[in-house]
Amino acid sequence: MDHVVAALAGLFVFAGLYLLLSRALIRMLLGLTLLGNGVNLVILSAGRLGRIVPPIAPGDAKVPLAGAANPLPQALILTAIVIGFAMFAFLLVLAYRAYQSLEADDTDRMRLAEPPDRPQPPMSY
Amino acid sequence: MNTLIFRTVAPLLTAVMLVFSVFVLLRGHNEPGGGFIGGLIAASALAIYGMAMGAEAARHALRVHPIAVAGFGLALAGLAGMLSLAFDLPFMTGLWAMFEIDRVEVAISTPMVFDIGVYLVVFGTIAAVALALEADEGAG
Amino acid sequence: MPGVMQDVATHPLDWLVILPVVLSLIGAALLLMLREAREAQYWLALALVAVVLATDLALVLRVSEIGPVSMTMGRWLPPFGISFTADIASAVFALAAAGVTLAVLVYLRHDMPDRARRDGAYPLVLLLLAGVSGAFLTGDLFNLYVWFEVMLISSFGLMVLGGRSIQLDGAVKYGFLNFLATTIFLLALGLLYGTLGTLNMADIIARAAQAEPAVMASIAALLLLAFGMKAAAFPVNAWLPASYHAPPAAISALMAGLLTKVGVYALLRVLAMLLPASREVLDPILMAVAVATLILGPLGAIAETNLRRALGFLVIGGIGASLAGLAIGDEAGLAGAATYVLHAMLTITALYLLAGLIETITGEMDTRRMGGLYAAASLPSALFFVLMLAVSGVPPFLGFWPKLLLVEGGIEAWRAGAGGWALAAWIAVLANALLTLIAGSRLWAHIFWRPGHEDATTEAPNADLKRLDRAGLWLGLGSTGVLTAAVLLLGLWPEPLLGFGKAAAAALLHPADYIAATGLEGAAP
Amino acid sequence: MEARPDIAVALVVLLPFVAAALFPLVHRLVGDVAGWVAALVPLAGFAALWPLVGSVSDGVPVRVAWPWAPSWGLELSFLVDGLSLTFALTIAGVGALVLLYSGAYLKGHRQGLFLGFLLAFMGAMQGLVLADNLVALYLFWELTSVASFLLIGFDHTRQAARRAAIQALVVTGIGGLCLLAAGVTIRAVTGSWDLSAAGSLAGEAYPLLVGLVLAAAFTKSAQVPFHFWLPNAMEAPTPVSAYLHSATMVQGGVYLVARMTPHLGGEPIWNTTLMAFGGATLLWGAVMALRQTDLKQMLAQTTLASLGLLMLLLGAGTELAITGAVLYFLAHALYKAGLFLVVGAIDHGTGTRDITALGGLRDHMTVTFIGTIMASAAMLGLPPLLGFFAKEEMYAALALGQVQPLVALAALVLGNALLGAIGLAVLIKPFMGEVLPTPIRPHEAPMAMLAGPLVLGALGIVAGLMPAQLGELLAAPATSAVLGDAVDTHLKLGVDLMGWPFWLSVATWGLAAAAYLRLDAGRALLRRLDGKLGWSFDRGFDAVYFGLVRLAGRVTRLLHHGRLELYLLVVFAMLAVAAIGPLWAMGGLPAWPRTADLRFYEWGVVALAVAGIVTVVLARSRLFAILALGVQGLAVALLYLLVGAPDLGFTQFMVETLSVVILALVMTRLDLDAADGRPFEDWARDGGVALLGGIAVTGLLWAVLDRPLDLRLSDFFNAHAAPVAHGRNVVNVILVDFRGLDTLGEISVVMTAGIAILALIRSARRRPTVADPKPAAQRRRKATA
Repeated sequence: MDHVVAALAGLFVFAGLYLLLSRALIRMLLGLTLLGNGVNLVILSAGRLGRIVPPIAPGDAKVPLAGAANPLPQALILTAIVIGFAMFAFLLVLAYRAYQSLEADDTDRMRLAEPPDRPQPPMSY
Repeated sequence: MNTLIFRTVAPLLTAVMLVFSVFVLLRGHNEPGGGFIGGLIAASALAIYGMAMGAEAARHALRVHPIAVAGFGLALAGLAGMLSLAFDLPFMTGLWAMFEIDRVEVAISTPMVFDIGVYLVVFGTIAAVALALEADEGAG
Repeated sequence: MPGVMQDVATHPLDWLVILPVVLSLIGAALLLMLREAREAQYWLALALVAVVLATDLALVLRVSEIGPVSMTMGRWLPPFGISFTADIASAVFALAAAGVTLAVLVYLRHDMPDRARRDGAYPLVLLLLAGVSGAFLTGDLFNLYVWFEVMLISSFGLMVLGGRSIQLDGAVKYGFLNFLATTIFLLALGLLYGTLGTLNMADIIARAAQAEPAVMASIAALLLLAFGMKAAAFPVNAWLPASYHAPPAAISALMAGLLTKVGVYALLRVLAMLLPASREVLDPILMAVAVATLILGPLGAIAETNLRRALGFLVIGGIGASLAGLAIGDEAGLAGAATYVLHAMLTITALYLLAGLIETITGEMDTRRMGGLYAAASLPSALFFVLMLAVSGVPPFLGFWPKLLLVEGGIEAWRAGAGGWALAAWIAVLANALLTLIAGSRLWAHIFWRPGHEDATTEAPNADLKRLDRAGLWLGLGSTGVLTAAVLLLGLWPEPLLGFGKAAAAALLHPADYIAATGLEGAAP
Repeated sequence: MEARPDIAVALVVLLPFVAAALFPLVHRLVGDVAGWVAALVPLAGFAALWPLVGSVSDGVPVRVAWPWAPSWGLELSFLVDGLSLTFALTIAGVGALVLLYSGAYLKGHRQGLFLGFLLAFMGAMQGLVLADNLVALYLFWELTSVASFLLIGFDHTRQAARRAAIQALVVTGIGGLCLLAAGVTIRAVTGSWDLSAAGSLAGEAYPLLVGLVLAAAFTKSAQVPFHFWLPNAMEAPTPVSAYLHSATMVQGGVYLVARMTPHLGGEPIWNTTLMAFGGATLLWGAVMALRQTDLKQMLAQTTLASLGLLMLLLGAGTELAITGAVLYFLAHALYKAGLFLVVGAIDHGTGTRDITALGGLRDHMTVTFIGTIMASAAMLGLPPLLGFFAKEEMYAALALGQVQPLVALAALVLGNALLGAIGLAVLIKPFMGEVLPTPIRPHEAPMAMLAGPLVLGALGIVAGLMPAQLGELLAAPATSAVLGDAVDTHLKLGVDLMGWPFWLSVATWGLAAAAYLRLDAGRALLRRLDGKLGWSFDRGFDAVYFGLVRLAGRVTRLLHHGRLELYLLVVFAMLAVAAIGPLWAMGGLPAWPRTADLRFYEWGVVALAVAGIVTVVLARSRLFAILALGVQGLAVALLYLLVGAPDLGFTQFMVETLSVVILALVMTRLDLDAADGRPFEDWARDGGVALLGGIAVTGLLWAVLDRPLDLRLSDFFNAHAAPVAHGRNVVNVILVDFRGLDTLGEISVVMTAGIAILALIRSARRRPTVADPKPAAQRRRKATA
């Protein structure tokens, strides 16, 4: 199962990268989400997968049941999901603002900071 | 969205969601849940209120700016960790105090306070952003 | 509880390792609660950063007295809890970061658009400081990722303060590329955990040596990519010149002074100390990257006519120098890298602040339309001249000593039979110095010596210059001047700098003390 | 008075810097007499050094050291031996006169700055010649370049001055870096930063060291082909030319060669290179001097020649040659500085420096004329001036030898003759003959400006009259220092009329007179040649410099084009290479996994995820893409539930829902192009790189999965979450307790993101302003409303 999820993670990464290269900010954001999911799945499967049983000590037991899933990757992914979401939200609003200001969602047309007609360096002392 | 039904139901829905969010927060230590999800639910509640009554009304209902709530949450979480300084313990050492109220054991602990801080930060931040977006919508 | 928690009481001074972070975070939170009282916000922020600075100073003193200081959070035994472990490199970098932040805060007082102040400039500055301090001080790799993100998101906030269109474009490039860098870091972390089963740095040192070398090398390469992006190493440095000139000058100064340096620090920490075997595998790549970065950085500075963009390329050149030190990898090389980071923090911040003043005086960002500052503004001229020399590595300024160490490391590695790469390293360091000098002297000639605009036909003095107001003189020039004075004094009396470099390099090469301080010596093989 | 070398060295090296830093202030206080005040500084240095002469001439060098960077084995050490003392006294002595001169030459508010720069230069130069420590040597070496940069560019409003300054900085900067490399190499070989501890370096890295040291010396001392910066440096005010660009700074290279001779000398490669470059420079400078009509340019070219001459003598390397070099250095410093000062006085008094526009000044500028006579006589090497003895010595040194010295001797005679011709020209053309009209009515310069040439000229005569004493006090100790071997002086007052060095001198004078008489014809010829050539080293510098600038522009434009998708493409390519490259290169690629033991509902979830991904990528409409995003998010959440991660599942579900809602909200506000408009080749390229990235990540992950994982951390968490940390949900306990600090950072990120987003939204609300036109989206919406 680990290997299948690993392959799925690769698929996520592929799709994420592909969309990130699409030049359209909204598509890039979709790509970012996919890439984030892919990376989370990488962490999950790198921590080896369990099945169904969560790492929660049931009712009166002191420890989780045998065969419970590995809790550490879950905690790491939780942190990563939240952080990723915060970043996603920021970049989304940024894209929105950029669209408003620059009238472009195509990164090819957003060239204010590095305008295409940059001057040649002056040939003088 | 500002239908009469929605305006009537929204405060109720908000109240229910807020209570549920606190429940999710508190049970987090033993069952799935916790500060983050709780905060998200609470923020959604306020966002729904804002949609129904207007962002200004929602902010008014909260009295303080939501981002200040987030700040308070972060300060709370940080200070909960600092408490252990007084006991010659490292940062964020869990300190537990057990009480028995009505034969139910109630635990007050710094991890819990910390989780409340998480709840407040998530609530405050998401609510602030949501209200700002709603206000922006209204203004735009 | 034995085997679970530490039984010894925590020394109060151990708290020094975590306080810079916690104080900054809580401080930012307080500032946010005070959001309407902007004047109080400023003074509180200033006081907080001063306290953080004092804490860092105490930490440096403590580390130089007893060696690495460590604290594992929650009283859990390492590696189960998160450790903060500061060796001399961490402590000194954290100190420099706080010092730079303080200088920038003073500068901000006079030069900050009012709306940026309303949008939370001060809390963001504190959060940035928290992220940077956390990154320097943490002893846990996943925790490092978290502080990277804190740093990143606060720099996003700072980047868009004021919201001019050019900032938005810069922020889009900055945002996507940097967030990708941390995502790659996260990816590498997942794989690292999946291989070693641990995240604690001291623990990694012992376990990485026994892991499958090929897998470790690939993971190290991913980390190199992620940190290389953060550090702005060629060829993944495009975000830096695309964005650093967009926000207000003081913000550029803060970011230029801190962010890329954290990337270099992470590279030093992870590749030199945690994964030395993998670093050796990656050495040729590292060296090629370093040489390319060393050369291409100052070339960009020569080509640019936007002053702050040109400075951005100088930042990149400096990154190349640090990478060269890492690639050389012996004591002198690592000491060169560590001292270079310190030098760049001070010098680059001062240069950006000065660029802000120059923009105020000339009302221009384009060097072709500046001119005449030498006659009109003698103090900024003097500061720029010193900083230009310092960044080119001309003695007796701070930048010289790292360069000396790097050349020394390169020549020694070359003599020891490290082959052509070490030769390339020190030649590239020298070529970088020359190109930087050319870039610097061009800027000097165009901005200061030339009486007027690029196309002006007369030698009449530039009539468009404005005078600095009192605040600009005292706060702006003052903060820049203090940083420049540090650049000069540390250059004249290099013992503290070189002593630090030697100690930092030794700590990276021989991590026994670090492991012991974390409390894991028993876990080592 | 007891000689305290440490105080003396501190005074000589440090005092000028302190004075320089304070001088703009001092200048404001003392006003017109600033030059006199400034001259006190080198005088103090001279006085402090003088008591050391005795001990040094007895063959006992004085070493002074202060701790500098003990942890790196670095001392700030100085060595006063015959060589450094000779240079230091010259620098202080000439310096005093030049400073005095500058006080009168340059009036106005910039004088304070100018004198300050000169003082700083003097400190640097003293440090350079006195330093024993290699780092200090490099430090002062660079400082002289920096001071020279500021002084050449002193008239910074003229592009020519800026150009000359940058040119000098770049050329000498290259040499400086070579010196640094040489210093570090020496330290690596010998283990010490101190030159006096080096001994012979003829061993490992010898050719490299020779190359580096000579590159440094040749750029500083303007040897062909690095010579072109020196004539251009005449853009500087005349006192600078007199001091830096003839008497002292450019002698830094000569000093370096002399200083390194004990360590590197004696090998044929060293001697031959020095003699070849020196001879070439001697002849080049002497010939080019004939071409000039500007007095300052003439002198600058003769300085080149003299520098070449000194290099040649040092290359010859015999005792006589080196004594000749020491004497010539002294003589040259005295007469060349004097000549420059005279030219400054002429310029000051007449308003021109063109030799063809001047004549008959002897009556109007009599004192200047006297100064010129003394300097020119020294340049011609007439007895009993110091210049004569220097010439005799060098002829004697090369007289008896094989082919190589004979060629050198011929070059010497010819060079000296041409220099003599220039000496005659400078003396005769402006002062004799008809009085020509000049921009200013000719008048004598003030006393402060005349003191320099007179004193320097007189010193040349005095030194010439006391050669034995000079030899004993300075020349022999200096020679000893260069040879690393004690020598005695053999100098005495007198002319050996039978010795054939004397007859070579006579020949030199004859040739000089002949060359002087044919000066105009020679100049015309040279100019014609130059016009035919159409190329010069100077223009070559421009070509290289601007070529570099152009290259920089092209490279930077190429790499920093401003197109985000290409930046990303590079990153992703690197990602793929990094993830799989080392694995592949080191033979660690994973085996193909054998089984995939998934249950049917697990396959279902995977299929759902794949379907979501494919739809997101292929969707033609944005809304559809966003819905598909929700589908894949849901699939991932389900997957989390299936593998026992309910917290993850819930959070993922909440977050994905929120993302989709916000995305949809934003979408409704924007009208965007629906389709992915990439042309096929971009599509294929992007797809290829992305595919590689995906495969690489999976491959590396599989390789990781091939080995067992140590679950120590999780076992600990599972075992102690409930009993010790009082929580049964291990994941939550990790988040708030075991790894609570991560969560603290995480909520900081969330809060910060909130601040940043609020800032963005607010900045939108403040618009539209005049500068930012209303966005199209809003305009359109208004139109439809």
